Amino acid sequence: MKRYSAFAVAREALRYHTGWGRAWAAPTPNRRYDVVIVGAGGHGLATAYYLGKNFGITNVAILEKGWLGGGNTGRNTTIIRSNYLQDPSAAIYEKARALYENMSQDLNYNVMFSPRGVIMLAQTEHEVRGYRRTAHANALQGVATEFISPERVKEIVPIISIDGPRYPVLGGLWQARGGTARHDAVAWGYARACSDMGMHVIQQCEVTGVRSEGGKVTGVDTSKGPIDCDKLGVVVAGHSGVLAEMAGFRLPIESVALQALVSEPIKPCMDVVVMANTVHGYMSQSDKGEMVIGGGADGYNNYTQRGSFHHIEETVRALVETFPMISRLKMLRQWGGIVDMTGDRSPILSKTPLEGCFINCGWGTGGFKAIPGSGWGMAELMAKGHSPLTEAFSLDRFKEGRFIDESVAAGVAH
Amino acid sequence: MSTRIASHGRLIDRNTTVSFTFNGKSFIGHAGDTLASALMANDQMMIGRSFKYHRPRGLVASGAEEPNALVGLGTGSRFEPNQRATTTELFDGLSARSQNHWPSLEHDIGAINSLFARFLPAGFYYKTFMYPRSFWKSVYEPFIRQSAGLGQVPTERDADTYEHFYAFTDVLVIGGGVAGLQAALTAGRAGAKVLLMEQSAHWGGRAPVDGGTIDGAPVEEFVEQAVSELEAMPNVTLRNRCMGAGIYDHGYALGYERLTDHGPAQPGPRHRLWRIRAKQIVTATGAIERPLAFAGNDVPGVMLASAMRDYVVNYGVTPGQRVIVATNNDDAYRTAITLHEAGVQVLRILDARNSGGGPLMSVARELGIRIDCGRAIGKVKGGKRVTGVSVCAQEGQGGALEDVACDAVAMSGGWSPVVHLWSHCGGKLTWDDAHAMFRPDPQRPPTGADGLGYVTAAGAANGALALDAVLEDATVAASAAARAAGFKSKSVAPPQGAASPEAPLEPVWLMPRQAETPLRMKSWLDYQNDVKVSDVQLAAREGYESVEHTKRYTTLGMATDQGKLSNINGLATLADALQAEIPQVGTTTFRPPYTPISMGAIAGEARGEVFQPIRKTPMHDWHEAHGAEWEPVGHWRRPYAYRRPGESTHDAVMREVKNTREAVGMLDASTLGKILVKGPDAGRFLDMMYTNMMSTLKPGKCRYGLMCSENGFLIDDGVVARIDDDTWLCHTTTGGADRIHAHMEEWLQTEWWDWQVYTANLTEQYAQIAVVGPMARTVLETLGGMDLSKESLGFMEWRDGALGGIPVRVYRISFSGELSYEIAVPASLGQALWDKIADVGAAYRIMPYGTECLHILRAEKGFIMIGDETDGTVIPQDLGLHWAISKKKEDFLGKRAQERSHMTDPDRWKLVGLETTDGSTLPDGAYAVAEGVNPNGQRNVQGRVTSTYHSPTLGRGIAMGLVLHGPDRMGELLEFPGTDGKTYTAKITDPVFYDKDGEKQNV
Amino acid sequence: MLILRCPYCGVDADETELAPGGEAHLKRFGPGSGDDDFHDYLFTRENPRGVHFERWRHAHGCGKWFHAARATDTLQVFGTYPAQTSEPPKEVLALIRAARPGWSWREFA
Amino acid sequence: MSEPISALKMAGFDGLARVEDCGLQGMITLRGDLSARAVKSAVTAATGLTGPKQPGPLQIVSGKSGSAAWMSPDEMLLLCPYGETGSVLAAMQEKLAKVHALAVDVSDARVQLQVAGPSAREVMAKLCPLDLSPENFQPGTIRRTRMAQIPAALWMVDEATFRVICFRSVADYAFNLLKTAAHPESGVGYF
Repeated sequence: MKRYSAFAVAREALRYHTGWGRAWAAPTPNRRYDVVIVGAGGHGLATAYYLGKNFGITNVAILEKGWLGGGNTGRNTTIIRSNYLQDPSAAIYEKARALYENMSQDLNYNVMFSPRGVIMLAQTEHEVRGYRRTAHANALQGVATEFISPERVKEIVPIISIDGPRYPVLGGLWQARGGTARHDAVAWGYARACSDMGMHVIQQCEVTGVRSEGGKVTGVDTSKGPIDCDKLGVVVAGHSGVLAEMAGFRLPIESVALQALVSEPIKPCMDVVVMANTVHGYMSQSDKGEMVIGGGADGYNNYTQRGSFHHIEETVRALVETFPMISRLKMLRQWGGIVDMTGDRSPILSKTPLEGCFINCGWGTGGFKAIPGSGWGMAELMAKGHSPLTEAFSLDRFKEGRFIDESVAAGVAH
Repeated sequence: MSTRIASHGRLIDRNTTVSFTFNGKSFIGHAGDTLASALMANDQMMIGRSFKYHRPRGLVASGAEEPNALVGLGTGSRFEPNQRATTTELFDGLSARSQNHWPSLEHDIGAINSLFARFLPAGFYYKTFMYPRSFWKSVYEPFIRQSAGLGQVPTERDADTYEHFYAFTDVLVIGGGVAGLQAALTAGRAGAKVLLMEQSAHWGGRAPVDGGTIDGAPVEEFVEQAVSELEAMPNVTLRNRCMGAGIYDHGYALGYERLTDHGPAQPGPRHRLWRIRAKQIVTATGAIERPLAFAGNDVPGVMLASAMRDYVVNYGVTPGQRVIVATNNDDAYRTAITLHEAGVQVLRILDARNSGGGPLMSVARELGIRIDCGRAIGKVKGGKRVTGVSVCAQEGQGGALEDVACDAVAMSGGWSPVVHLWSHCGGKLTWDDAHAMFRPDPQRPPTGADGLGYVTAAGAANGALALDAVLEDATVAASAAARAAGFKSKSVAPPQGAASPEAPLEPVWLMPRQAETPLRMKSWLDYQNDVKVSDVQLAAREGYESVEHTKRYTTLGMATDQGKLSNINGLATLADALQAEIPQVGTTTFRPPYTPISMGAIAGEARGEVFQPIRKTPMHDWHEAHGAEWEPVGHWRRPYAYRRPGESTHDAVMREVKNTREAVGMLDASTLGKILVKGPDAGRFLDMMYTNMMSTLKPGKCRYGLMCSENGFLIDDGVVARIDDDTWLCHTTTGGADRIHAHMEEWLQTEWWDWQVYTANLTEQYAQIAVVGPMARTVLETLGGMDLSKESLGFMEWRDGALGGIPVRVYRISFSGELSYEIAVPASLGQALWDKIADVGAAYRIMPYGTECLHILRAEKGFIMIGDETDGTVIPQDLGLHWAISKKKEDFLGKRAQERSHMTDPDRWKLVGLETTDGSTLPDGAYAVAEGVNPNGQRNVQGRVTSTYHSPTLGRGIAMGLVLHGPDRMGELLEFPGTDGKTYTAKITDPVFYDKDGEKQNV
Repeated sequence: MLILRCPYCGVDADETELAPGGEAHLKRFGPGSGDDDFHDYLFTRENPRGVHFERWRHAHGCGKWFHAARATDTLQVFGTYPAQTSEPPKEVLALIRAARPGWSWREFA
Repeated sequence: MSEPISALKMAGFDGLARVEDCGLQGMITLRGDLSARAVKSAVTAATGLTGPKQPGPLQIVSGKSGSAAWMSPDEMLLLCPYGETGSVLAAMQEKLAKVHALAVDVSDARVQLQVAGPSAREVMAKLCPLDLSPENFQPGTIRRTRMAQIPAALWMVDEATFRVICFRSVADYAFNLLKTAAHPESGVGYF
């Protein structure tokens, strides 16, 4: 495969870029693979990539019913951070964040990871205490964060109003190496790298059934025919329940809509990501100049990828109060994605009742930032049967009452 | 040059001149002008720079689809970036600036990108800027961000206000063109309640420009009659300057009304966001002309043919004097004819169709306009302005047949219905081969709560392009909508539209058909984002085959016009590259809003003092007047401390604690939840709600109770008072009142609906005042009216009575360890009682105290605080509250959950007191470290601080925390690394630091 | 932006007047129940891409809890009914079966 | 004896409509089986409304001594002069002695506002997600709903006058909200 570089682009330019080949192959599926991953979103592709890179397992197919990266990978607000309270969360999100640091070079595909820094605003005494606690936890978890003063917040985010009449900014939890990345590029970069390792990324291939024998998975039925495999990884945010049903088990999951919006592009004015959890809004500025805005999820089950407008209203209302200058910007586009919410709002990376079948789901509103860490841990779990990164996120924790609740520090989980 | 002409200009008033500035230069326009037409009248064709290559950009369109003419409008607190000149009505004093260039529009450094365009193809940044790694954040991104963005950043707080309005209607008609008017008439005559919205300031849409007749009369007459008839109908509301912004589920639609944008001096709200519920929606949103893809089609002076016609007919301005028209359909001939009539020279009509057009072509020919069939534009010459074109054969690679000098080019690639609103909520599209366009598929409309369609497209928006077809279609659509909304429309024949018949168009997606690469690299699809035919072809070549991939890889259609001009051309180009049919390639999803709407309008009235409700107690103003520092608790505001002149907040808190312990303090406890629970099954019900036994509580007595969720976690606590045989009053935490009341009602309504229990939330009926401290009884006895002696009102008892002549209920309970009374009084008398207590208390050094003092008092006494010791993961057993968990009860909410393996795990962290060895105060939220690290390399921990304060009473730091096997490790030392670099050492102790035997509260 | 008819006051309530309450018709398991039953009661959800029985509270209204049969893929509402019942009314079930042949849900249909 | 004071201290504002504090109002929440004889006679005792005259769903009816408003299938709100709340409540308790019901004074937990004028419907329709058109909303109807970000109950005493009840703690918010919606230059002209 042609290596990407400024030089290659220049060379190609001379022949009007007619020399570029496909970023990933479009193979017809084999009858059998060692591993089949269902879902070619970021998490599925990353799982496949690290199966190959870390464990030499490359006889792998990644099946996608639509187009790769077409789910939540391409619908989120691209925030990357690891300033989580609970050890298991901090571990997997920090692993992910660290992998993002080198992802462009690792994949030879520029995912534009931009460690511009993430601030979570503390706007009530309760939040101040919650974030101080998180800062203490992070220090012991090897996550570099600090609790900063309102003045420092204003320094870092000049456009913010720290003395709002309703919720003055009392401080913030600052993670200097948090940031954003280009979401589509993450999926495309992984797909290209997987394809390069000889894996099959198969789009427009819907899984219609899961085959098993004696409680062990043997393969899947797809719109492109049956495919056998020894191990099956189900990584289909938004549709996990449907797949689980095919595999014969049920999940502690509900699917709800999460919305986001962007403003028209303006010149750079905010070089960090700001999250205001008390008022349920967060905002960053894309490299194009759009203000990228997200808020809270809807409260009812929904598969339409259309949320309710009053959530947009609440989010915008909050951000106009926090950033008065956006009042005269305009909303360019709003959209929704379907997110899987588990009983404790933390993900599930786990073996399942069906032997050889593994599931990765329930990322709620926090999936994008976890992609590489999730793939790394999931690959280890599938290859070795256990992984310290995923252990705490097992399916049986709900039965034991062993929850991973991130909402305890911040108002919202992600 | 572009200029005002003597004729035409139906929308402008030539007698009224309006002055405005563009980039600081003063210009004159007329009333009725848009900023775009006024600029054109002043020969200001170049209005902006493109996003990526900073290419000169001029007007392409005349309406909401305009991709280029974006300006920064206004100044200071009324500055707004990215305003469309084409939809900005001109007003006196308007000031606009062009965007995305430095130092100036004419001389822009960024334009250098244009020279390197060849090296900056679609997605080049995915392939570059990777090495060395550190450069992305430090060098590459800053560089990219410098060129990023379009409009300037507003710097001041918005001076305008906004509002919402809830409207309910039977039929919502979106679009005030002839289709919309006819639809409104039809539905209105049927008796339906109709709301008709038009985004512009004018009714009639583009039909008056296109000509033709309705029932034998000019279109304009029909428009006037329709509007006056509609205005006369009581069941019809007309709204112009009000755009249908989005359609959502269950008949919800957004209307974006611009009230003062055309005259910012006017008082009142700037925008009004209509939140509409409609039984049926008719989208009469018209159609948008497609550009043609030929080299140099982005040079200022190249415009949509229909737009050029609009400017002449509506505003009496022309973009040039010598015009070339390029088309693949008959409609562009109308432009040629109009220009000719207006005295503008039409040098050529290049009709890509070998056979040319229909009757309109003959008309043009008779006017003496030269028409070349099978011809195309090979290339447009000129940089900041069109200077000429080279003509070539459409079937060819672009070899020039002749060069023609001209100063403007009109192009028409056919029309695309505006299907955005139809599609917002799931309406599907079908490909119409004859007209080469996607139109709504009536078989697959958006469906509502009843599972039936609730949106109908009408007129051009439905693919009916000819005037007669438009009126026919609108009538049918509106009758159907009215019927679906429950109104039988009398079948009246639609008015007869008559316009010149048209020969079929011939799809042209690239001009010339086999244009060579260098030409394709100059053939624009998306003007604002600089996406060219060659970019889409590159995306296809690299495997970005899904239309979504292509769109995201090339950024086609992602600019502020959301691809209104570029989507179909891009799609066709992609289909061609993939050798697939257009419908197979599919379309991208359309997302609201139709055109961008202001954040201010979305936020509505919710700003400043009405941003969010603030809940105030009856004594709020008194606190304010006495130096209260406020702490938001939920939506409540509670005094954190009362600062006196010269005091720091910390000083104030210390003073309040000392004074309360030594003399007496008073606390506004009104925010505590008060829920009345009554009925034969009330006791049984409360036994389920609380972990304790409440049914056995005696009337007149109080008991502290704990509430857990069904998942076992502690969610609330408070004192429960038995009022009488079948009545209890449950106190909750401040944050808990509404939540816990809802929680109770939920269980009563959805699980135990056969139990006889009623609840009432009385939280706000009473102001509650805590009088706390050794002198508390003395103060209240001085106030007089009740015997509050130990004998008549023992600890954990309550009585009704009067104090100082005010009816009260006194609870003798203590959250501080002091002698303490909580006095409930009707809220309207709260301030009165507060004043009386303050007055008589003065002699005994009474002082008000705030929440922080409250916290310290309770911490010294080892009382837990919901939200401090608990965080949603803590069960009562963790806090040593076994005494409050009934062993006798078979069941209570949380009991089963607390039997799960992890909940009974002996290794759960348990509550203890913590004393620093040096008397300092432990950092809030600090963790106690243990040996080693876990498999993920994280330092092992064995406990954490849940509350920590400096205790003025003990003169040292005190804290509570949850610690592994804590209660069995009294006296052991723990290490707490702080984030300040220090490590704190603390001894595990009993959590009760003060008056362990409770003598003080029992006196 | 849903509209649901409150079966108590007959009001077609705007979504913003309502509070969602998750899956309906869950059978409570208390002390003495097995781990699996209790786990399923608290956490396992049907979460269908299709008809969903769910709880709503007319929070900014009469304050009553009611149930709705609503499709999560089209947002079609087949009916709302009071919460004081352990299964959906026959007529609602009939409507669903008619609209979605072969439809199924845990215990009923 | 100290004088009770309303949360808004009789504040008022003139704009599209006149917004004003109605002052203290006696209010009693009654929960019970609204069809039970004892409950009905308690309502009669409070309002003078005989059984058949008592309000059904979404209705508010006035009797000679007070008004009764339907709040939910098992709840009514009774309005009486503030000073008489105690005695009215006592009279009701008597009737309710033998049945399972709850009657309690909530006068001080609420604030009552009036919005009066030809544009009153419009002012309310800016804040409440319900159809306030004359065809759909008339005197005699009461709706509990959402007013911007707070719960509220509203009804009309005549064609041009709304009464709004909301919680006392948010009285300032409610008043400022109505003030904003009644901005003299913000007429809509929809009804």
